[in-house]
Amino acid sequence: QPAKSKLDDVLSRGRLVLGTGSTNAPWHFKGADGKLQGFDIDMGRVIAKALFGDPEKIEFVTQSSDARIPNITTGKVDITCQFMTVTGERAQQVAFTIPYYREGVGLMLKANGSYADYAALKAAGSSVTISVLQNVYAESMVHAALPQAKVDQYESVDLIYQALESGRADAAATDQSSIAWFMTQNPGRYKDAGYGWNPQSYSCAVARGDQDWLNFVNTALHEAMTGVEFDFYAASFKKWFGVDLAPPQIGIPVEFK
Amino acid sequence: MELGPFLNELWIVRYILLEGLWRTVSISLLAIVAGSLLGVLVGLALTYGALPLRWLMRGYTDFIRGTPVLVLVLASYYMLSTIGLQLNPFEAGVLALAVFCSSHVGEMLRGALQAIPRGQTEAAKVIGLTFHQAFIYVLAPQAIRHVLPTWVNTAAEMVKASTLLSIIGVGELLLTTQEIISRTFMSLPFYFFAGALYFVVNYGIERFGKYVERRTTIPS
Amino acid sequence: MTKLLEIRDLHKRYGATEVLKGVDCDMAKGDVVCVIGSSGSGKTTMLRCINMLEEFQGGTIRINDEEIGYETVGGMRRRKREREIARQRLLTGMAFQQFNLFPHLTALDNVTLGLIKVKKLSRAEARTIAERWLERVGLLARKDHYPGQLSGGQQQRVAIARAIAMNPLLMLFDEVTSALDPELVNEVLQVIKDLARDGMSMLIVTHEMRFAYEVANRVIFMNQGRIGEEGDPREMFVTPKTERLAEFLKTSTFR
Amino acid sequence: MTKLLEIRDLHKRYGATEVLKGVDCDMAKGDVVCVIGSSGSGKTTMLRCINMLEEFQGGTIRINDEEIGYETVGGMRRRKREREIARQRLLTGMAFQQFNLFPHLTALDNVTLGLIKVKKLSRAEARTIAERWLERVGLLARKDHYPGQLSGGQQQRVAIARAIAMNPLLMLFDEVTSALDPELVNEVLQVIKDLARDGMSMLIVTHEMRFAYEVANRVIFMNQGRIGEEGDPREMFVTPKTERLAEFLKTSTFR
Amino acid sequence: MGYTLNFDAVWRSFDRLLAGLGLSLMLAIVAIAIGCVIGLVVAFALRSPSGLLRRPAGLYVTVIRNTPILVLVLFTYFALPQLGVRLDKINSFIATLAIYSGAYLAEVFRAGLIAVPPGLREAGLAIGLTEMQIRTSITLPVMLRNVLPALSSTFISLFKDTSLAAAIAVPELTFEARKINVETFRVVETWIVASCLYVATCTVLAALMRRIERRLAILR
Ligand SMILES: Nc1ncnc2c1ncn2[C@@H]1O[C@H](COP(=O)(O)OP(=O)(O)OP(=O)(O)O)[C@@H](O)[C@H]1O
Ligand SMILES: Nc1ncnc2c1ncn2[C@@H]1O[C@H](COP(=O)(O)OP(=O)(O)OP(=O)(O)O)[C@@H](O)[C@H]1O
Ligand SMILES: [Mg+2]
Ligand SMILES: [Mg+2]
Repeated sequence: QPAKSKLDDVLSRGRLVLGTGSTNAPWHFKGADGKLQGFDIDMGRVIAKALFGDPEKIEFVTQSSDARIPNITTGKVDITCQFMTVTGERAQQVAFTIPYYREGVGLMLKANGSYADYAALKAAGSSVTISVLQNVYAESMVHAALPQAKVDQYESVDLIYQALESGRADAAATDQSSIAWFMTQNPGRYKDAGYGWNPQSYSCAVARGDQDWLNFVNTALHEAMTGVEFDFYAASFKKWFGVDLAPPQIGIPVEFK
Repeated sequence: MELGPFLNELWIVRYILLEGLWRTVSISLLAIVAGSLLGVLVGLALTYGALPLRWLMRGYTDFIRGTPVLVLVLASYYMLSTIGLQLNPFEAGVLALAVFCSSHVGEMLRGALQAIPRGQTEAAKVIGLTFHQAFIYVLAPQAIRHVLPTWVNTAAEMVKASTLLSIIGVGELLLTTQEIISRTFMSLPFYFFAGALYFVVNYGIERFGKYVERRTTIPS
Repeated sequence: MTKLLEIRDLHKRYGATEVLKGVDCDMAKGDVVCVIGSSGSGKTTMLRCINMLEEFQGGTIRINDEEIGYETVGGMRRRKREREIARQRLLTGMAFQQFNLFPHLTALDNVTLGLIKVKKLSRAEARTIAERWLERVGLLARKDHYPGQLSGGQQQRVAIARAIAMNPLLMLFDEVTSALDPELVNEVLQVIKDLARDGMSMLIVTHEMRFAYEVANRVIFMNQGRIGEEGDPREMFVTPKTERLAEFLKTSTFR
Repeated sequence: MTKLLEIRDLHKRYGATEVLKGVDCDMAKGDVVCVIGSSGSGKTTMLRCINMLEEFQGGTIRINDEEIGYETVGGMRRRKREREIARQRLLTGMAFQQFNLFPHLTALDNVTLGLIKVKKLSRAEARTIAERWLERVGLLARKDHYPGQLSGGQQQRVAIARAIAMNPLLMLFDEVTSALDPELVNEVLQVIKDLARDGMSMLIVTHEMRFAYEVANRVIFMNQGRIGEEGDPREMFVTPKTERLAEFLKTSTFR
Repeated sequence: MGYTLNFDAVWRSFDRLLAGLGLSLMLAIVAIAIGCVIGLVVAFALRSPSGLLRRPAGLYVTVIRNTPILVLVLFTYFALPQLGVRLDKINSFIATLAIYSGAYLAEVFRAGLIAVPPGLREAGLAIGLTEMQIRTSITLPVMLRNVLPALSSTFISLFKDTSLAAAIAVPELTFEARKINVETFRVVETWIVASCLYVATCTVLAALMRRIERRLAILR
């Protein structure tokens, strides 16, 4: 008899245990009411709706970014949706779903700061300091765009911005989506340097070795991006990234393109 | 740093912050109480245990005290689950802090017990008290007075260490603050406000310790 | 007449050094025996063996014909169980050089602790007994003082009351005045003299020659772990038989 | 002949309680004066005033005709400057009941510290002097021991050597034997006797009546902050003039 | 639960962990050294009869000890520049930790000072030493021997506090460990290795202190 799938567990439990963070807008953060919201959260809702027909049947497990993979491998969560960049190394430890967002890195400057744009930053060479989220590859990532810049790595997104604000850094480098969100929250104070690089895909992740469960989640996400739940996906996209998505082409499956 | 928007936000999140504060206080209290009780056993074993037990406990305290609390927290959350003990983050975190606390209390108690003149134990024996009675009525009351000042330090350290539970997602004061910051991006004012709340908690512990100390000084 | 205390061939070693090298000693009920001797001769050690505060390697100690601390089972000498030893310790009471009062308890509570926890008396009974003894040592008025609030002499008197309140058959005193300021010595010695008058059996290690002379009906002179000489103080102090005692008495006359 | 020490109408209060109520005392060079009296009568306090370890509120103390501790400027009595007082303290040497040796220094270093830091001698000179004095008190062989490794009597002898090595005009001893085990008392008293024989001027608070009798050429009996009686010990101890002294001597004979 | 340890990713970055440890040690040594000086001065001030010295010293200790060090770190790094004091991140952290350890050490030293018998000062006066000479030649050395055992655990705590430097992007051991975590997610493995480094360092530190303790012990 085949091993029981996580899918059966979740269904019989009646709610989805979703691992995510609580400190990174617009992906996952708490509103003024203390409730979790953001694009990652909406992806969880998509899956819950596919499971139970009710997007609210989710138990959130908030976790720091260090805890994303351990919580999956030790079975503390059914799935993690937490702006997780897909890499080969990570894929050896967990199974990634299909991507639900494609991201690039951007640079944010102070609106009235001494550097006008990317070209000015690049020209200033080693006299600029860039604040960035902690990461082994953060340095090479920044140097790909600004070969001589100094790099300061911080633990959380708010500290990157704080470094820029207090003059500890001349520009903040992070996901374009985060920059966009931050600028809409603080209109007029910051500007985008107008350069993006370092593409990456964001996926949810589940434990390895449970093809059934992975298939299910993939299906749910796929249909949100191309099928019956597209409206929900598009509304969420608009809400968190401020972009209107064109509806998927009728008649021809996307895979056909 | 404009004060107006900050106060406005502060008002909006007042209950959320209070909840974080409460969680911090309850984590710390539970860890201190459980850790102290466990620590008494550790201290007894360290002082009076048979040699193998004493070595074991020496290893335990040295290892636990040298390990970053963060690691204890992670170990108690993840490692215990691999051996089948499923604790939720709150329980796992409190357990880790209590274990940490116990190693400190154990050491302190050993120092205090060893500082009591041997004559006290002998005088207790001479009037026929058993070891158990001598400990409760003669040694412990004297050791407590000795331990109190350092115990207060440890209690304050537990409050400090409770922040590390945010790693495994326990919404204590620091994580709550960070969540608010990630929405409002008002890093410094909220960090300082949290700092002030921590100060109040620690200061309360300090005053409480001083109070108990005063109440229990041996008149002379 | 059965003996109150009977020590036979007592041997005690610390590691390799032998501190008691075969001590014999007998006491009858009502005896007041003073033990004198130079520092390190083993006086304290002997007292501590009687009270089982030290283990000893050879010989026997009997109180009222009951063997203290050890028993012989199947030819093997072995230590009695802790509970049994705790009971036997109550046959004797002990007062120390350093008083060893419990600093966190009042004078009264120092005395009642053993009565309540060991003798299982009610709080009221214990209190009555304790107050009687504190009165005897002249400290009833200070019963609610903590040791730190009492002078050395007063502390020592409380310590004696604490020991005697347990109603021992034999009181052991180990240089109870030598940590005291000279003025306070007399008040403690007076208490002991009064007890002697009441017929309490006592074994007293002391450096106060004049006191030993006055109170003891027998004196034991310890010398290098053995009993060097013993007898009536009136004879011993005047015409010592051994060279060692004569010498010891000479250096002691300063005080 | 100029006086070595001259105390006139010394008054000392702690808060509201007057501890010294007008003490007068004279000493010539070479005098050995013993101060006796019951506990709390002010003996220690007097010594500490002479060494300016306590402030005092009235009267004058002069050593070699130099006023100690205070000066009168424009009719106002005021304390001298710290540096001046430190210099004056060198006129006297003091040995304490509790020895107060510096626990982190060897016997030798205890003695040389003052010689090097205060007298500004070279290390070699200081060493020579210190070794001479340690030899005098019979401790040259122990010069590299730490206080914790010495017996009480040995510690006290080092403390005396430390004080005398500073070459004071007058040595003050405050019950230097009363924290010692009885056996060790003699070795310290012997050192003091030797110093007396050498003509050292000394003011000695003691409870050892026999010692006072033997060594002092004058005895002062302190009573409740005043001098109750003074004179030659041979007369005073045999035929006390005051009731109080007679009583005090009676209680002291026990030892 | 099928979690297999795999240390490859950690070994690949092991040199970074070592470099982080080196930096941690540097931060700790410099900061604690400065902290010792601050602590000494403050401890003597706390024992001073003059309220003018005692009260500010007491305030300093109370405020610093009860405020979470994270807040102090963020304050010196982010807020002080806005008041015109600008230190680079390493210096800013060293300054914070020094001030923080100063407050802790002041309390440790104060306890040590209390345990110096007052008779020693009087003996010093009696042989003509000045107050300052007594302080340096007698009180200080005796006090240091008193506090050595407590000092060892304070040093260990302070060493572990260097991990807070991660918050302001100082690449010390914790910083490097978390960086490796975020990329490779070998969290358990990374923390095992990192905490071994911490424990090893603390053990060496403790052994070193015990050695000094033995060397300096006032022989008895
Ligand atoms: N715990 C111990 N370990 C090793 N030797 C000890 C111990 N206790 C006592 N001794 C030694 O045993 C001998 C006898 O000591 P004891 O205390 O019985 O002498 P004492 O006659 O009471 O002397 P004192 O008059 O100084 O009190 C001494 O030489 C002492 O050094
Ligand atoms: N620091 C102090 N504050 C208040 N009173 C004090 C202080 N020091 C001493 N006294 C009081 O001063 C009086 C004289 O004390 P002093 O020590 O000079 O007596 P003494 O004759 O040396 O006694 P003893 O023989 O016990 O040493 C005592 O009543 C004592 O209680
Ligand atoms: Mg003895
Ligand atoms: Mg005195």
